[in-house]
Amino acid sequence: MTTATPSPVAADTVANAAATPDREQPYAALGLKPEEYASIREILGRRPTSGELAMYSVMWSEHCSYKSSKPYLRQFGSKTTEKMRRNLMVGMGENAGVVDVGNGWAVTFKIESHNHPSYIEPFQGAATGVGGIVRDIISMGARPVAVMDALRFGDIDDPDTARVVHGVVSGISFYGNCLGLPNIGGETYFDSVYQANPLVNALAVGVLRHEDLHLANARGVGNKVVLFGARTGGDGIGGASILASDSFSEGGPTKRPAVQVGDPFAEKVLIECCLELFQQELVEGIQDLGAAGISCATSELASNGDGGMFIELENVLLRDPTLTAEEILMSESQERMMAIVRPEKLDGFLAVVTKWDVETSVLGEVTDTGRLIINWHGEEIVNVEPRTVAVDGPVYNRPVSYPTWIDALNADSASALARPTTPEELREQVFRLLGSANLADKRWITNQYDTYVLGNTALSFPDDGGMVRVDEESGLGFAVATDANGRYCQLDPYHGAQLALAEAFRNVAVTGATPVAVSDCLNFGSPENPEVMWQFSRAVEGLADGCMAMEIPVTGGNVSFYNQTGDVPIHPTPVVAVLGTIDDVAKRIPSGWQDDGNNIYLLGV
Amino acid sequence: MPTIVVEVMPKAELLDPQGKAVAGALSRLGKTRFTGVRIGKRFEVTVDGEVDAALLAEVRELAVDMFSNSVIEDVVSVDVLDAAVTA
Amino acid sequence: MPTIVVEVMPKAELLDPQGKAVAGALSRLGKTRFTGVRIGKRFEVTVDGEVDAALLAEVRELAVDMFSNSVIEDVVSVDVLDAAVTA
Amino acid sequence: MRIGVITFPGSLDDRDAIRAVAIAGATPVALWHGEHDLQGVDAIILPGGFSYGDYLRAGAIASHAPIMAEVISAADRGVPVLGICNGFQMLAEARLVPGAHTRNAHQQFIRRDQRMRVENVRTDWTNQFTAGQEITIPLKNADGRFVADADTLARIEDNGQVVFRYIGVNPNGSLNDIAGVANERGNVVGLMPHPEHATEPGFGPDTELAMASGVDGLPFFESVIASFAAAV
Ligand SMILES: Nc1ncnc2c1ncn2[C@@H]1O[C@H](COP(=O)(O)OP(=O)(O)O)[C@@H](O)[C@H]1O
Repeated sequence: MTTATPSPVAADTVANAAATPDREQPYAALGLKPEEYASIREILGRRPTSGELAMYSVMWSEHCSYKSSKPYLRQFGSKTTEKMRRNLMVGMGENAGVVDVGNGWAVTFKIESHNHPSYIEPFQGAATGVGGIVRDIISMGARPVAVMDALRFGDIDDPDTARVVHGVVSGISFYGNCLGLPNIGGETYFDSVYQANPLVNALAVGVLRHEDLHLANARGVGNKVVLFGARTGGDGIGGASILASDSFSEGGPTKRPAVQVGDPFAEKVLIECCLELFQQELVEGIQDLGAAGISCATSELASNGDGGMFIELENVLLRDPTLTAEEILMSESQERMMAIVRPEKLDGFLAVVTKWDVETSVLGEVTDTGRLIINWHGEEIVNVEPRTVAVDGPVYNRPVSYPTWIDALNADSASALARPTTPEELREQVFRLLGSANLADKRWITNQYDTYVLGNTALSFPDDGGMVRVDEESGLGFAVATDANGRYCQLDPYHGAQLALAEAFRNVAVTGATPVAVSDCLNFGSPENPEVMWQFSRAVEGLADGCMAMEIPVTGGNVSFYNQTGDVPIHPTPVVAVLGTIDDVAKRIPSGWQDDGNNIYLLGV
Repeated sequence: MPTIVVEVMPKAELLDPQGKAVAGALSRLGKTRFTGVRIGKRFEVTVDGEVDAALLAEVRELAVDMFSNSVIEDVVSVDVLDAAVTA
Repeated sequence: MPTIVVEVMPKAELLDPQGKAVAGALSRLGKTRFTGVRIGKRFEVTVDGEVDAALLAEVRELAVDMFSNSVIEDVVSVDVLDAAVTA
Repeated sequence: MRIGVITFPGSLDDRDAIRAVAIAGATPVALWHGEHDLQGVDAIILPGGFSYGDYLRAGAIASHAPIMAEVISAADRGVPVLGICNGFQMLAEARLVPGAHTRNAHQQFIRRDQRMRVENVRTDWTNQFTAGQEITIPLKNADGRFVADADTLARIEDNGQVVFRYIGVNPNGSLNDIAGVANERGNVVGLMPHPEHATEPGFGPDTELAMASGVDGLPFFESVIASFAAAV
């Protein structure tokens, strides 16, 4: 272990904040609205310190707080019946949902967006998107076993599209392959509505034994709070709030985000290290550090536990010793984890992290004060009730309005288009379809993904769903598919979301697996646009009603707003992932004709 | 043939996983005098004819626009290779 | 902190696919004055304390044994970074 | 027979190699890069993956691991050593086999079911193949292009040290279509494709007969078991 270099930079203390109530604070540049800033002052009974302001700003961003979507997402819970819950071990609200798949095994999965970073720096943005979702899976106590990627790019003929496509695909390939996770499927779709706003949604699946399930919370007064993994640097500072709270095309120079650089090797080592820590029962819980870094991990762990935590921030190991306390709180450096460790287990913990060459420092401990207190070189710079940061953020009932254009769009039916009248025209049309980017073979992408690693991949491309064996003895396995159709959703978000669900459901069912759970990534324009908010409300309602009808629960997911170029929002694109189970992967059904002489049937209407 | 050398390094504030891995290897080998390693790129561009100021300016522009990605890298230098140095 | 710079290039007789790709891109941009591009690596190793001859010799050895693979690469130079150059 | 599989930080296909050893009927032994103990194994596998992220050069940092000193002396004693993909890159970096690897000529990671021909069936890892046998083995790598200078190439061709050659497609631009090579003695073999991924029906490459049914990787492991049986 190395000790942190003390930083000479003095920070704004709680005492100083109390003494200087009138000091101007850059809350607007951090993405907070005047009312939000006022409400922070009210919660604290004083002005926030700059460290507190950093924490509230990132945690109250749309990306972290779900402030515009929360009222709608509640439907996913309220529309879940007992019967739908029967296989559910962990539902919405945790890092990832967990489903019982039988024989003492459980599966956890989640899909998440990394859209804006992938436009700015496609390779690193997509790579760190994979890294982030995988850490969510690890924090549940599961071994990650597969990834998928649902991608949407601009017009294939636009000069900028090549930069984005090749960067994103090689970023996913680099990170996933280097992590040793088979990529078992995904989607690739081109449409000019995604021109300056590609969608990069990454999904990860993990497996665990029932008894290995862990939830991330800070319980047990006196337990140590330990940060381990990569050192903290200046990566993506402000990324969470600045990137996700405003359309970045409007951003001036001060809003220019720093990107994050991913290190899949460090993450691979971290996976093995975490699994060994869980297996030797050396940790009470582990929380991944994603957007909002230490701000998020400390306030969420404390909120989900006994409610108090004391941190000495100067103990954070830094890659860049010039970082200020506020920057350390906001840094989005990748490949970091926070663990809660009993004092008597600390030595065992340190032995395991040392074996894996993972750097570690003890930051503080769990308390019963009900406060999250953070010191910086002996001075108190944060003293908040953790729930006010992590849980009870602002919630907005944004105005909703029925889109003025939608009836005309629906009336403009494809039946008005000219039909080919000659064999030549028909032939030309078939060729155009076959040659179109969205229908053409995707092997140029999927050949860059390892499907073999781990030796359990039963189905992958070009199959409709990916399938992985969980239990080598029995052949028990799961299948997953992701689907979405932004054009259907543009016409009718309620039914469009249901069609995405139905397609993913079908793609799982045709592999021979039984669908059991849903995760979703809801990609929309700005929630401050009432027509977008209408689309969002309809899509969520459609998806929740669809899940009721299909009798499978939503176990988690992610909302990505502010996907737009200038004022033009993307088509509403709720990506739906369905997970199914199969008692023996040897019974899987591949897509494609296997043998001569088989009969062909068309089912349905 | 004259050669122009362009050197590009990862931005100091960003993680350099490659350099970190090499630094780790050095310390495992007991080489404790080294405090860090960063790994960048060295481009050798060969030129037909003389290198004049205009061409050098053109390479400087290319270095920023094409040889490096300004989001994550900095161009450290653009120079005509001194023949003596290659030896 | 002093920095030692190690530069490594792919051997001249080997194909350098990366360099070739960049050269191809240059010619597609109509930049016809350039006849070839090769891409190597630049290592910046930071050192605790003074750089003496012994340390430099140690780095020269590391450059050959570890920073490069003599089957495919040559060490072009090992030098202490002149502070003036970084600017 | 006990076959050791070494895990390095960033090894990925170590568990697959262990499974393949067991399927072939030998006893797998997990070994750790940071130790000097080979636990008396009768053969050693350096598995695939991205050890140390393949930063610097693929396999380069791992080739300096403590256990590699033991692997080198075991190889000198004639203990069979198989390097798969990243393991092959480590063998080359450690100079246990000739040549080196650079980035694929097309510059991308590629995964494909690769056809290749077994050119030398006298090594410890290929004696259960027939000379010239054509097999299909999954390939997946970013830095798989085998290179060596002209003299070395001529020498290893003459010595029969070229053990596998790509056929159909050269997936990475390897010189002379070389997919795998051996040391002079034939106990150390390295190759880019992954035989451990073609040992279990249902999880291997597609064949004419049925999808994912290819098990052309099994003879690698059966070969080393046969050489071991012949030696005792
Ligand atoms: N970005 C991607 N990542 C992983 N797999 C993909 C990706 N894009 C497409 N695929 C896979 O390629 C195959 C064909 O995809 P697609 O052309 O969308 O087929 P379909 O129209 O049948 O859904 C599927 O197995 C799908 O999972």
